[in-house]
Amino acid sequence: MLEADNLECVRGERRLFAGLGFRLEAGELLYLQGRNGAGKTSLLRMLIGLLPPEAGEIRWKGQPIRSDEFRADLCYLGHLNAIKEELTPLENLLAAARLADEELSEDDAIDALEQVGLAGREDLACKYLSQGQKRRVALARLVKEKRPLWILDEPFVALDVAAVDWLAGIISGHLQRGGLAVMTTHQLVNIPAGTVRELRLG
Amino acid sequence: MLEADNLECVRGERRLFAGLGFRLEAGELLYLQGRNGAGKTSLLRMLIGLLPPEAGEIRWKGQPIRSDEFRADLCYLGHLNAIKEELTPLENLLAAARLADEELSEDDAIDALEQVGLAGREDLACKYLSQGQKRRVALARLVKEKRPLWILDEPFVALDVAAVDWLAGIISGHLQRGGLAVMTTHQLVNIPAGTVRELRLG
Amino acid sequence: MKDRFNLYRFASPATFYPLAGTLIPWFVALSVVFGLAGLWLGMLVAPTDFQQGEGYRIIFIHVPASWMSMFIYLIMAGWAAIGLAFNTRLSGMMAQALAPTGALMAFLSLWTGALWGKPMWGAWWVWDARLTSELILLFLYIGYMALTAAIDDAKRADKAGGLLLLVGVVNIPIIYFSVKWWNTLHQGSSVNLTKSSMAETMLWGMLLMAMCFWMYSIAIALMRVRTIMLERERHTDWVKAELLGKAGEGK
Amino acid sequence: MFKIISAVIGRDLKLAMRRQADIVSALFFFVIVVSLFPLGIGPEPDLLRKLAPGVLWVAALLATMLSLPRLFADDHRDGTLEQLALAPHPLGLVVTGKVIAHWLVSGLPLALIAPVLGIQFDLSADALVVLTFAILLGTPALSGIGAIGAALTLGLRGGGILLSLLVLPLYIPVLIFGAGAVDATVAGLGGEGHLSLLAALTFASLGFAPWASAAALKIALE
Amino acid sequence: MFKIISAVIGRDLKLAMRRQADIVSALFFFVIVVSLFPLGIGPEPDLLRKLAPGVLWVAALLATMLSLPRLFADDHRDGTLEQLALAPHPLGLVVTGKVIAHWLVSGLPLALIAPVLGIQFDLSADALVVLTFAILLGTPALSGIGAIGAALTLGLRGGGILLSLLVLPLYIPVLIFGAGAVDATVAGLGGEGHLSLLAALTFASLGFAPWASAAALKIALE
Amino acid sequence: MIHWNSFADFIAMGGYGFYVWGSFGLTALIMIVEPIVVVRNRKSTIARLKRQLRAETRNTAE
Ligand code: HEM
Ligand SMILES: Nc1ncnc2c1ncn2[C@@H]1O[C@H](COP(=O)(O)OP(=O)(O)OP(=O)(O)O)[C@@H](O)[C@H]1O
Ligand SMILES: Nc1ncnc2c1ncn2[C@@H]1O[C@H](COP(=O)(O)OP(=O)(O)OP(=O)(O)O)[C@@H](O)[C@H]1O
Ligand SMILES: [Mg+2]
Ligand SMILES: [Mg+2]
Repeated sequence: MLEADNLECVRGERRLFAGLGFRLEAGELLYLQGRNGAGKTSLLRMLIGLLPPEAGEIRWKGQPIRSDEFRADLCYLGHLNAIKEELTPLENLLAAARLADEELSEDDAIDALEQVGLAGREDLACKYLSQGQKRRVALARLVKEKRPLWILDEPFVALDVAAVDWLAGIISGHLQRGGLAVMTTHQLVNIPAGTVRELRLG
Repeated sequence: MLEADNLECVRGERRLFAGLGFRLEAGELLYLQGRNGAGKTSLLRMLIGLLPPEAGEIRWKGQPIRSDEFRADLCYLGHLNAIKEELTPLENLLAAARLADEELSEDDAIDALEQVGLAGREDLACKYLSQGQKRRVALARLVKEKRPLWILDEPFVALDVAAVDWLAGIISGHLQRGGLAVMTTHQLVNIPAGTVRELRLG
Repeated sequence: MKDRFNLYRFASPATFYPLAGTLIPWFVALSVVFGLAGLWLGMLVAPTDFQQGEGYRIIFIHVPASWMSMFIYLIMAGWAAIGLAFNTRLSGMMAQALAPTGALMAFLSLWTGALWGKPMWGAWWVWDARLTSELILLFLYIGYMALTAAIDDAKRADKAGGLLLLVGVVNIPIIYFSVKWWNTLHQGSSVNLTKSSMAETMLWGMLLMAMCFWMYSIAIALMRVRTIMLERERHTDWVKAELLGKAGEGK
Repeated sequence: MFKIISAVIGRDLKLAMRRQADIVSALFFFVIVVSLFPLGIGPEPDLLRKLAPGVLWVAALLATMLSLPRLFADDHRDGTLEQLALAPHPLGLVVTGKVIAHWLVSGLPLALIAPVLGIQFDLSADALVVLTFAILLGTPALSGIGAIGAALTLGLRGGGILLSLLVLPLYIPVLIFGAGAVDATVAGLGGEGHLSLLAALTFASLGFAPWASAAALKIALE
Repeated sequence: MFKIISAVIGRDLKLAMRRQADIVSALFFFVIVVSLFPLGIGPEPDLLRKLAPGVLWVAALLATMLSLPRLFADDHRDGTLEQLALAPHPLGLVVTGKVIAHWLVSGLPLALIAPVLGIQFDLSADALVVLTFAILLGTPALSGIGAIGAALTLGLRGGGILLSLLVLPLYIPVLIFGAGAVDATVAGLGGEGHLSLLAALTFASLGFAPWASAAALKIALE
Repeated sequence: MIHWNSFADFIAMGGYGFYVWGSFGLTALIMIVEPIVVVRNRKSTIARLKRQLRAETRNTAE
C-alpha cells in the first residue's frame, strides 16, 4: 500500500539518508528508529507530502502522494498537538473533525475524551491542562479514526504509564482492523498485535 | 537542606494536593511521580519560587526560598529548553552562563557540547537541530554545573537511549558529589548512585 | 524538443557558470566603452539647455538609472515566473543576484532626482506621481531582499521571493496608475517637467549612458550570480572541481 | 466547498470571541491612532477636516496590519496549520475562510466606528456615508492582500515588522482610492468612481489572494 | 551590576544582528508609514509642512510599539525568561539591559533617518536639528514605558494589540512634547523647553520602568 | 566641438556644480564600490568553501 523508493533527504548541508526504500502492507506497523537527529521527523514529513524529497518517490496505493485522495486516507500526528489553547477539549475535537471533513457526533467526541481519561475536563480550556493532558487531547482523535494510514511522530512523549499502555492498545486495534501505521519513539513500547517492521536510520 | 512543609496547590478551582511535605538532604534525589495532571510541574515551580503556594512553606538551608542566595544555589531545567534558535549551541551555552553569573570558558563549553554528542554542530544555529538535539543543548548546562540543587522537569523527554543513559550518569555524579536533585519523568530510568526517594502525587 | 533541452541545459548552473565567466569581461568592456562615449557626448559636447542651464546634465544619469530600476524588477519577476513554473534552480539565483543592483538603481534615481529637483523646483522632494512610484519601487526591492534574507533555506527563499515578485509585478501598474490619478486629482501642477526639445547630442548621450547602465547591470548580476552558485551548489561535483582546480585565479 | 469555508469561519470567530481582546483591541487601536493626530498636530478644525480622510485610512491600514501576523501564526505554532494542509481539500478554501473571518473581526468593526471618528473631525454627513462605504468596500482587500504577506513571513523571526514592509506598499492603491473617495465627496465631485475602483480591487484580491497565500503557506511548511 | 547589564545588551544585540531583518525593518516601517500620509492626505507642500512633526512622531511611536511585543515574548516562549528570573541578581537589572538594547536597535535608527524624512516634508534646517534631538531624547522613554506594557501583556493572546492599547495612551506626553519641540522651532519660539521636558520624561521612565516591568514579569511567570 | 571654455567652467557647471557633481559623484562611487564588494565577497566565499572542502576530504580520508 505505502511504498517508498530510493528516498534521499538533505537538510541544510547535511545528507541525512539516501537510497532509502520500504513497502508497507495492510496491518503492518513501521517502527522508525534512530538516534536524535537521524532524520526520523524529516522522513515522516516526506511521507505526508509536506517536505519534498531531494530524490526518490513515495506512492500510496500505487499513486504518487500529492493528491487529495491520499490525504483523505491519512491521519498525521506530529510533535505539536494541533490543539487550540482557548478551546475546550471537546470543542477542539469537534473543530478538528469538521476541518478534516469528517463526521463526528458530540457523543462520540465525549466518549473519546472519556477514553483518554479527560472525563470531567471537557469544559476546561486547554491552556489549563498539563503537558500530558494536552497530548491526550491530541490523541483522542485516534479513538474514532477510521482512516487507513496513521503517521505518528513520538506519540508517547509526556504520557504517563497508563496512557502509554492505552495508546499501544489503540494502535494495535488499528492494525488489526487492517490499518497501516508509521511511528517513531525513543521509549520502549510493546505493541501487542500486528506485524511490526523496524527501520533504523543513521 | 531542602524542606517543604504542608504545601497546598490550587490551580483554577482544583486542589491538586495539600499537606504535602518532605525533607531532602545532600546526596539525595527526590523522584516525583504521578499521572498526567497530578501537579508535578506545579510542585516544581513552587520549589523554585515562581509559583507561590496556596499554603505551606519551603525552606532551603533553613531559610525561606525567596532570596538571591537560594537562586545562586539553584539550577532549574523546565519543559522548555531556554535556548535561542538563532544562536549556535556554543553561543547559547556561553550566553546562558553569563546571564546566570557563572564562569564558563569557551573550552569548557565546547567540551560540554562534545559530551552531549553535538560535536561538529557547534556552529549550526539551533533552529536546525532536531527535537532531541535541542534538548541536548539545554542539558549541556548540567555538565559543568556546580550548584547544589538541581530541579529537572522531565529531562529525558525526546532523548534517545544513549542520551538517557548519559544523563542518568550525570545525575548520579551530581548526587555523589553531595548535590541534591528533584526530578519528574514518566520513563523508567535507572539512576545508578545516590539515595533515591520517591514521592507520588495524586 | 530540442529547444526545451537547450533551455534546461543553459538553466543548469554547471553550464551557466562558465558561460557567465566568459561573458563578464565583455559586458564590463562594453559598459566602459558606452560609458566613456556617453560621458564625452553628454558632458563635453552637448550644448546648454536654454531652460535648465547646465543643471539638466543630471539627466544622463537620472534617466538611465530610472529605466534600469524598472526594467530590473520586470526581469526579476520574469525569472520568478520561470522558476515557479519550471522549478529551475537558476531563476531564483538570478533574481537574488539582480535585486541589490535594482535597489541601488532605484536609490540613484531618487538621489539624482532629488539633486535635480532642488535647483529646478526649489524642493528636494515633492509628492509627484512618478517620484512616489519610484519610492514605492524601492520599498518593493527592499521587501524582497529582506524576505529572502530572513529565510535561511535557499530553496524556500527562492520560492517565497518569487511569489512576492509576482504579486508585486501585478501591483506595480495598479500602484502607478493610482498614484498618478491621485496626484492629478488634487493639485494643479506646481511641478512641471518642462520638456525641452532635446538636442540630438543630448539624446544620443542619454541613450549611450542607458546602454552603459544596461551592460553594467548585466555584468554585476553575472558576477554576483556566480558567487551565489558556488555557495549553493557547493556539494555538487562541478563546484568541487571548480574549487580544487582553477578557482581563485580568475574572478 | 462552502462547508469547509464555513467551518473555518465558525472556528475562527469562536476563537476570536473566546479571546475577546482581539475584536475590541483592533478597534481601539484604530480609535487611539486617529485620536493621536490632533494631539501631534494641533486643534485647528480646518486643518483637521482636510486631514480626516487620510488619517482615518492610514489608521485603518495600520489596524488591519497589526492583526495580520496572527492570522496564521497561532495555527502554525500549535500544529493546526499542518493538519489543515493535510486535509483532503484545497488549502486555498481554508485560506478563503480565514480571510473572511479576519475581515469580520478586524475590518467590519472599523467601518462601524469610522463615522463616529469622522464626526470628531467635523466631516459632513455626505462624507461620513462615503467614508463608511469606502471602508466597508476597501477592508476586504486589505485582509486579502495581507493574507499573502502573513503567509510569506510565517515562521520568520521579526515577522511582524517584515510583514508590514511587504504589505504596506501593496496597500497603497486601497489607501489612495479610499481616501480619494472621501476627498472627492468633500470637494463636491462625488466619490462613486473611487468607490467602484475600490470594489474592483477588493474582488480581484479576494479571488487571487487565497491561492497565492496557500502557495506561500506550503512553502512555509516545508 | 554593569556586568549583568552589559551581558544582556551584548546578547540582545547579537540576536538582533543575527536576525538582520529586525533593525532594518523597524526603520523601514517608520519610513513607509511616514510616506503613507502624503498619499492619504495629498501632496500640497504647505499642508505637509504643518503636519510633519505630528506625522513623524506618531510614526516613531508606532514603529517603537510594533517591535515591543517581541521584547520579552521570545525569551518567554523558549523558557529563557524563567532562567533569567531564577538568576541570582535582581530581574530589574536584566530588564534595564533589555530596554537599552531595544532602544539601540529600534530608537536610535529612527533618530538617524528622521532628518531625511523631514526633508521630504520640506522642513527647515533648524527644525530638522530639533527633530533629530527630540527623537533622540524621546525614544528611550518609549522603550522604557513600552517595556512595562510588554511585560504586562506577556503571554496573553492578542497581546500585540492589547499592548498598543495599554502603551499608546502612556506615550501621549512624549508625543506632545516631541512634536511640540519641532512645532515651536518652526514657529520661531525655540524648542528648548520642550526638549528639557522630554529629557526629564526619559530619565524618569528609565529609572522607574525596569522595576515595574520586572514585577510584571514575575506575575506573568507564575 | 567641445562645449566648455575652461576646466573651471566645466567644474562650475554654470552654477549647478553641486547638484550635477553630487549626482555623478555618488553614481561613480556606487558603480565602483558595488563591484569591489561583489568581488571581495566572491573571494572570501571561495576561500571559505575551499577550507570547508579540504576539511571534508580530510575527514572522509581518515
Ligand atoms: C526624486 C526625484 C525624482 C524621481 C524619483 C524621478 C523618477 C523618474 C523616473 C522613474 C523616470 C522614468 C520615467 C519614464 O521613463 O516614464 C524619470 C524620467 C525623467 N525625469 Fe525624473 N525623477 C525625479 C526628479 C526629476 C527632476 C527634478 C527632473 C527635472 C526637473 C526630472 C526629469 C526627468 C526627465 C526629463 C525624465 C525623462 C522623461 C522621459 O523619458 O519620459 N526628474 N524620472
Ligand atoms: N538547515 C540545516 N542545516 C544543517 N542541518 C540541518 C538543517 N536542518 C536540519 N538539519 C539537521 O537535520 C536533522 C533533523 O533531523 P530530524 O528532526 O528529522 O531528526 P529526528 O530523527 O526526528 O531527531 P529527534 O529524535 O531528535 O527528533 C538534524 O540532525 C539537524 O541538525
Ligand atoms: N486554571 C485552572 N483551572 C483548573 N485546573 C487547572 C488550572 N490550571 C491548571 N489546572 C490543572 O492543574 C493540573 C496541572 O498540573 P501540572 O502541569 O503540574 O501536571 P503534571 O503533573 O506536571 O502533569 P504532566 O505529567 O502531564 O506534565 C492539571 O490537572 C490542570 O488541569
Ligand atoms: Mg524528531
Ligand atoms: Mg508536567
